Amino acid sequence: MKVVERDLRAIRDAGRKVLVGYFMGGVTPDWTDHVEAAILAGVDAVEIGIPFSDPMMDGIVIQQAALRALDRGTTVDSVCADLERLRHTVPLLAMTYYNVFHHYGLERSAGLLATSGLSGTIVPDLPLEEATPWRTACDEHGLATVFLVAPSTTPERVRRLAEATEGFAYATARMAVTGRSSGTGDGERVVASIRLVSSVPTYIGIGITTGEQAQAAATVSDGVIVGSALVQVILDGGGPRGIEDLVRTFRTAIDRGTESVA
Amino acid sequence: MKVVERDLRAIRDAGRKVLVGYFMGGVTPDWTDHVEAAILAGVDAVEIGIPFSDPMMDGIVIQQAALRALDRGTTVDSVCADLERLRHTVPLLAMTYYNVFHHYGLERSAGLLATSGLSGTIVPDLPLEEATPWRTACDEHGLATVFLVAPSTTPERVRRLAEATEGFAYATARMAVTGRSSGTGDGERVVASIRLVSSVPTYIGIGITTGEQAQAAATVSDGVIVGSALVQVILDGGGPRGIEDLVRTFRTAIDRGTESVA
Amino acid sequence: MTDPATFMTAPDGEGRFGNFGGRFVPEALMPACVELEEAFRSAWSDPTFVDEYHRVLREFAGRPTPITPLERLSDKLGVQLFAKREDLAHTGSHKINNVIGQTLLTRRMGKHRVIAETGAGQHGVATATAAARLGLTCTVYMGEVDTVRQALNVFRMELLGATVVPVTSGSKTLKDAVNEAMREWVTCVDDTHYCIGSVMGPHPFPWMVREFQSIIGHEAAHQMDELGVGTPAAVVACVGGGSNAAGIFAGFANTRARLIGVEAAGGAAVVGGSPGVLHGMRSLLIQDEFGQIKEAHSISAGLDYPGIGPEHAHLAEIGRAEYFPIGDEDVLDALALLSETEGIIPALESAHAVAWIAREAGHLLPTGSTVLLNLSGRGDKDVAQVRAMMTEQS
Amino acid sequence: MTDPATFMTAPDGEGRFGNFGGRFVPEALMPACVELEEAFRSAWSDPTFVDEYHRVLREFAGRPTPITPLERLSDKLGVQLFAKREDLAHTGSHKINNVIGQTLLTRRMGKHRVIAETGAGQHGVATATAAARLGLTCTVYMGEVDTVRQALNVFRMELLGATVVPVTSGSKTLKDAVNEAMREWVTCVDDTHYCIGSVMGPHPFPWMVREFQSIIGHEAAHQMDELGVGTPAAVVACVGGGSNAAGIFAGFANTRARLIGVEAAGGAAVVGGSPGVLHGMRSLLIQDEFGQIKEAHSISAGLDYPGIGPEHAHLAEIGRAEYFPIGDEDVLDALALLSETEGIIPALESAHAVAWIAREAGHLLPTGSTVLLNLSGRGDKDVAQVRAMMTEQS
Ligand SMILES: Cc1ncc(COP(=O)(O)O)c(C=O)c1O
Ligand SMILES: Cc1ncc(COP(=O)(O)O)c(C=O)c1O
Repeated sequence: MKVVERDLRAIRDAGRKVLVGYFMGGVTPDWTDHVEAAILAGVDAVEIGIPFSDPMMDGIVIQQAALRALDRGTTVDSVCADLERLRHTVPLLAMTYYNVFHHYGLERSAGLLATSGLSGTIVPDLPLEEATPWRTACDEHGLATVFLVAPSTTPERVRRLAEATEGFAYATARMAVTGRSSGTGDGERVVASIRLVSSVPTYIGIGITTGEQAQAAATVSDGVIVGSALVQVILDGGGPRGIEDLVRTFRTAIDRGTESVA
Repeated sequence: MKVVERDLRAIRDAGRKVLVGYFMGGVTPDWTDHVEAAILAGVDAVEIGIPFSDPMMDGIVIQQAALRALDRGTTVDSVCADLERLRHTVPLLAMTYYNVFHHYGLERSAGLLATSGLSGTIVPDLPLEEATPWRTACDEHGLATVFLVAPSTTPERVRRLAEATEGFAYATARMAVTGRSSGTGDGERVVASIRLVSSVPTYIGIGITTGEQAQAAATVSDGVIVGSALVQVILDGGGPRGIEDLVRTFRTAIDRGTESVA
Repeated sequence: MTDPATFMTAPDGEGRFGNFGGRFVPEALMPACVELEEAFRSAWSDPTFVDEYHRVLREFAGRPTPITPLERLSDKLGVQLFAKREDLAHTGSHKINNVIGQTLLTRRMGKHRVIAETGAGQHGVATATAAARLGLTCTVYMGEVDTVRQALNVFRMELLGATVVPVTSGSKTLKDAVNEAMREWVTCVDDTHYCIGSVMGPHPFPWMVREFQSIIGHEAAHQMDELGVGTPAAVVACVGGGSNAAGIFAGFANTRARLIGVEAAGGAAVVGGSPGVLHGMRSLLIQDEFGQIKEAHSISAGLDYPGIGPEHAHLAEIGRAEYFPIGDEDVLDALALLSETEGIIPALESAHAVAWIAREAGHLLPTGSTVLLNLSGRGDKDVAQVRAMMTEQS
Repeated sequence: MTDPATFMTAPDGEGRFGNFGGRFVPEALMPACVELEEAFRSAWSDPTFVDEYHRVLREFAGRPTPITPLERLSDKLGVQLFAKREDLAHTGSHKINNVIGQTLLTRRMGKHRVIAETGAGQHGVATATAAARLGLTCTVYMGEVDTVRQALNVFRMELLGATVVPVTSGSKTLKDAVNEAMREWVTCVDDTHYCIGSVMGPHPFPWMVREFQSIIGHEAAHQMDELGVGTPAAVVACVGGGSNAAGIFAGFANTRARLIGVEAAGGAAVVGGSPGVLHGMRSLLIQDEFGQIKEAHSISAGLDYPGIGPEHAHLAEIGRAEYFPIGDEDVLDALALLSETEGIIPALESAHAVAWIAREAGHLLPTGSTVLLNLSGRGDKDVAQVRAMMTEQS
C-alpha cells in the first residue's frame, strides 16, 4: 500500500470525509496560489491537471482551462517546476491524458512527478487493460495509480478495478464527462458496488457542483471530488479568495453531513 | 412551272443577274417602307421573313430582328396584313420556319400567303423528305416552294432538290447559318452541281455582305441573295434611305459584273 | 391498343413514330443525319461495337446499376416500391449511357470532335466525360443564364477538358443552346458529331438515344425477375426530353406494366402542349397561339424543355404510356421524403416521379401494387438550390 | 518480412496490431467497447448478418464497383493503370461500405441511434444515409469551422434526417469532432452506437472498419483476375485515417503486390509522426515535442487527420506497406490530369494517390508495371474549392 492510500485511509478511519479539489496546472501564472488557497480552506487532496490538447473525458470548463494553459506554454516540466513553489501538506495527484506521459516517456514522467512531490496519477483514458507499463513506472517511483469506476462498469470489472486502484477508487457519478451535468446521479450505486468487493476509500466525482450535492455524495461514500466548479471560478477570474470561499462551502457541507449522520 | 419561276427565268434570259433581298416582317412599324425602298433601288425579288422564336438556320442578325418583330407582336396575320399596304412589282417569297405554318395550318397558311400577294415560300427547316404536305398546300394556291442546296448536299440529292425546287434554287455558299461569315465560299461549286442536272435559276446566298462578294457570286450564278447585310442596316436604324443606298451598291456591283463578263 | 409485342420498335423509314418524329433540319445537315443513321444502324448490328458499348458501361460507368427495394417508403405508401438506381451511374445520372454510345459512334465515324447542348449541365458534364475518355475534343453550348446559375458545372466541364460556350441568343437557356448547337453543327459537320442529350432532335437521334438508354429497361426487367418480383404494375419516370423514361419503358413496353411519364407542370408538353416542329422533329410542344415556342419553367433545370421526344408523343397518342404533370411545390416534399426514409437524395428531376408516386399511391397506383421508379439521377447537383428554396419557404 | 500469408489478420486479444491499437478509452466506455467487440465477432461469423451486409451493399450501395482500365493515362505514364471505382458507390465514396456494416450491427445490438464524427462531411453524409435507410436516429458531430466551410454537406445530412451538432471546442475541426462524439457517446452508450468513420479509435473499431471495407480489396482481387491482369505490382491508396487503403490492401496483403499509402504532406502521420495515444488507440500521430496533438493541414478535408489507423502504423513498422507524403501543390494537377485524360473527377483525397502514381511512374513504379489505384471518392464535393484555388493560382 502506497503512502497516499495509507494517509487517505487514515482520514476515513478518523471519521472524516475527504474533499478532493481539481486544479489545472498553468492555467494562470499564479495557479499554485489557488491550490494553496484550497488547501488552506480544507481540501484533503488535490488533483493537478496537466493540460492536453484533446481532453476526451472533459467538458467545456476543463477544456477551456486546458486550452488556456497550453496557450501559456504549459508542459509537464513547467507544471512540475511550478509545484516547487507550492507549499502543501496534502497529497497531490497528477491528472492528465496518457499521451502526455507516453510522449514524455513513462519512466521519465513517473520520475519527474515523484521528485516534484506528487504521490499518484489519474489518467482517464488509460483503462486497466492498457495500464501495465504505466503502473510499472509508477511503482518504481512510489506513485499510486487511481482508477475510475463508472456506472456502466460490470461487477466483474469493478472487482478488478477496485483491486488495482491505489490511493482511492474514483466513482464516477454519471455517464458523462466532467462539468456536463450536476448531481450525484448513480454515485451511490457505484460506491456500493466497489464496497462490495474492496475496502479502498471511494470518492464520488463528476457532476458535484454544489454543497448539497457534495453533502449527499459524501454521505454515501468516503469523499467527493470537485473539479469543474472550482476551475470555473478561476476561469471567471475569481482568484484564490474565490477558491477559498467555494472550498469552504464544500468543506462545511460535507462535514455537516458527517455530523448529522454521526 | 409557277409564275414566279417564269418571271425569274425571263430575267435570266434577258441577261440580267437577279438580286434578292431579305426583310424581316414586322421588325419596325414601317418595315414595308424598307421593302419598297429596296424594290425602288433594284431588287428583283424579296424574301419576307415571318419571325419565329427558334430560328435554327439564322445567325445573330436575323435572330435579333426576329426577336424584335416578335416583341412587337408580329404574327403571320400581321405580316400579311402589312403587305396589303406594300406597293410592289417584284415577286415576294415568305421565309420562315415550318412550325409557323404547321401551327397556323398548312392549307390556311398557303391560302393567306397567296391572297396576300406572295408567290412562294422558303422554309429552311423543311427538307425535301418532309415537304410533301406543305408543297401540296402551296400547289393548291400557286405558291412556289424553294429548296436550298448546300455544299454538303450529295449529287444524288442535288438532282432531287433541283427537280423539286420552284422559282429558283437557293445555293448556300457555305456551311453556316445566315450572317455568320462572309464570302462566296463554295457557292460556285454548289451552283455548278445544280446546273449539271437542271436549268432552274440558281442564286447564291448565305454570306454575301459586300458588293464585291455579290459581284463574284453573280458572275458564277444567276443571282445573289442578300439578307443579314440589309437587316443589319435596319437594326442600326438605317431607315429606307440606308436600304436604298445598300441595295444600289449591290445592284451596281452585280450589274457591273455582268457587263464586264458580257 | 395494338398487340403488345409491337411497342417501341424502330421508327419507320422517315424516322417516324406514328405521327411524330421525322427529320426537320436544314439541307446542310441532311447528309450528316443520313450518314449518322447509317453509321448507327451498322454499329448497332455489329457485335464488336455493341460489346464495346457494354464493356464501357460496365467498366467505366458502373453498370448494371442496382434495383433498390425501398422498404420504408413502401411501408409508408402502401405500395411495393423499387428504384432503378441511375443515380449511381458515373456522373450521377442516366445521361452517361447515351453519351458513351454516341462518343463510341463518333470515333467509329472517324470524327474527332463532339458538340453538345446542355441546360443545367448534366448532359454537358456527361458528354465532356465520355469525350475525355476517348480523347475527343468537346464543345458544349449552354445558355448564358444557365452558365451563371450552374457555374460549378461549367467548371466541371472545363476540368474535363471541354470548352463551354455561353449562348446569348433567345431566352439564353436550354432550347437556345439546342438551336446554337445545331447552328454550329452546320459549320463543322464534317469532323464533328452533335451529341444530343435526349430522345429528341431529327431522326435518327430519338431512336438512337432511346436504344442507348434502353439498357436501363433491359437491366431492370431482368433484375425485377431476379428479385422474384417480375413485371411491376407500373413503371414511373420523369420526362424532360424523355430519355430516361424511354430507356426504362423500353424494357417493359411489351408487358402489362403501365408506363407513366411525369412531366414538370411548367413544361408539360403532353398535357399542355400541341403538335409542332422544333429542333428537327415533329412532336408535342408548348407553344403560343402563333406557334412560337414558349419557355418551359420548372424547379428542375433538366425538365426545362418545351418539348418531348417524338416517341413519347406517339406512346401518349396511342395510349401505351400515360403522362402526368407535377408542380414544383410537390417536388421539394418528395425530395425530402425519399431522402429521409431511404437515404437517397434524388435529383429534382427524379423527385417529380417520386412526387407522383407519393400522390397516387392508393389512387392510380392501387394499394399493394408493385411500382418501379426510375431514379434518373442524384440530387447532389441540386442541394444548394434546394437549400435556398427550403430556407426561403421556412 | 514474415510469411506473406499472415498479414492483415485479426488483431490480438488486446486489439493490437503489433505495437499499435489497443483500447484507450474512459472506463465508462469500456463495457460498450467490449459489447461491440462481442457483437461484431458474433455478427461477422453469422451468415445471416454477412448475407444481409452483402445484399445491402449490392442493392443499395451499388456494389460491386467496377475496375476501370485507365487507358489514356496508362499511355501517358507508361504504366498499366487500373482504378477501383469507389467514387461510384452510393454517396460518392467508400465510406458507405463501413456505415452499412455498422448500422446493421447497431440494429442487431438493439440500439436505435447512431452518432458519428465528420470532417468535411463525407462520413457524416454516409452515416446519415445508412441511418435513414434503417430508420435509426442519427446525430453527427462536426467542427464548427467545418460546418461553415461545408454548409451544403450539413444541409445534406439534415435532408437525410440527421441532426448536425457544431463542435466548438479545441480547433473546431475533425479531431475535436471525434473528441466530442466520444464525450457524447459516454452519455448515451446504452442505446447509441458510435459509428466511427475510419480504421481508428479503440478496439474493435480499427479491425471492424477494416473488415467492413475489405470488400473493396476482395472485389478488386477477383476483378483483376477476371480482367486477366492478376495481381498488380502495386496497390495505391490515399490515407487519412486509412479505411479505404486498409480496405483495398486487405485484398492484396498476402500477395506480392507492393502496398502504397499516400498521405497528405500536412498530415503525414507515418512519415512525419511518432507513436502516441489518441482517440482510443496507440498509433502514429503528429504531435509537438510535448505530446500535444497538432492540427493536420491538407487541401483535402478527408485527409485532415493528425493520426493514422493503428494497423497502418503496424504495416509501416514491419515494412509490409509503404507510406509517402504528397503536397497540396501536386494534388490539383493530379485532379486535373485524371479528369481530362479519363473523364473521372476524383475526390481531392483520391487525387493524392493519383499524384503519387503520376510522380513515381517510371521511378518507384517501373515502366510497364501494373498499378491498381483505389479511387476512393468522387470530386463533386470538391469542385467549388478546386475552382476557387485554380482561379486564385491563375
Ligand atoms: C437526373 C435527370 N433526370 C432526368 C432528366 C431529363 O432528361 P430526360 O427526360 O431526357 O431523361 C435530366 C436532364 O438533365 C436529368 O439530369
Ligand atoms: C473520398 C475519400 N477518400 C479518402 C478519405 C480518407 O479516409 P480513409 O483514409 O479512412 O479512407 C475520405 C475521408 O473523408 C474521403 O472522403
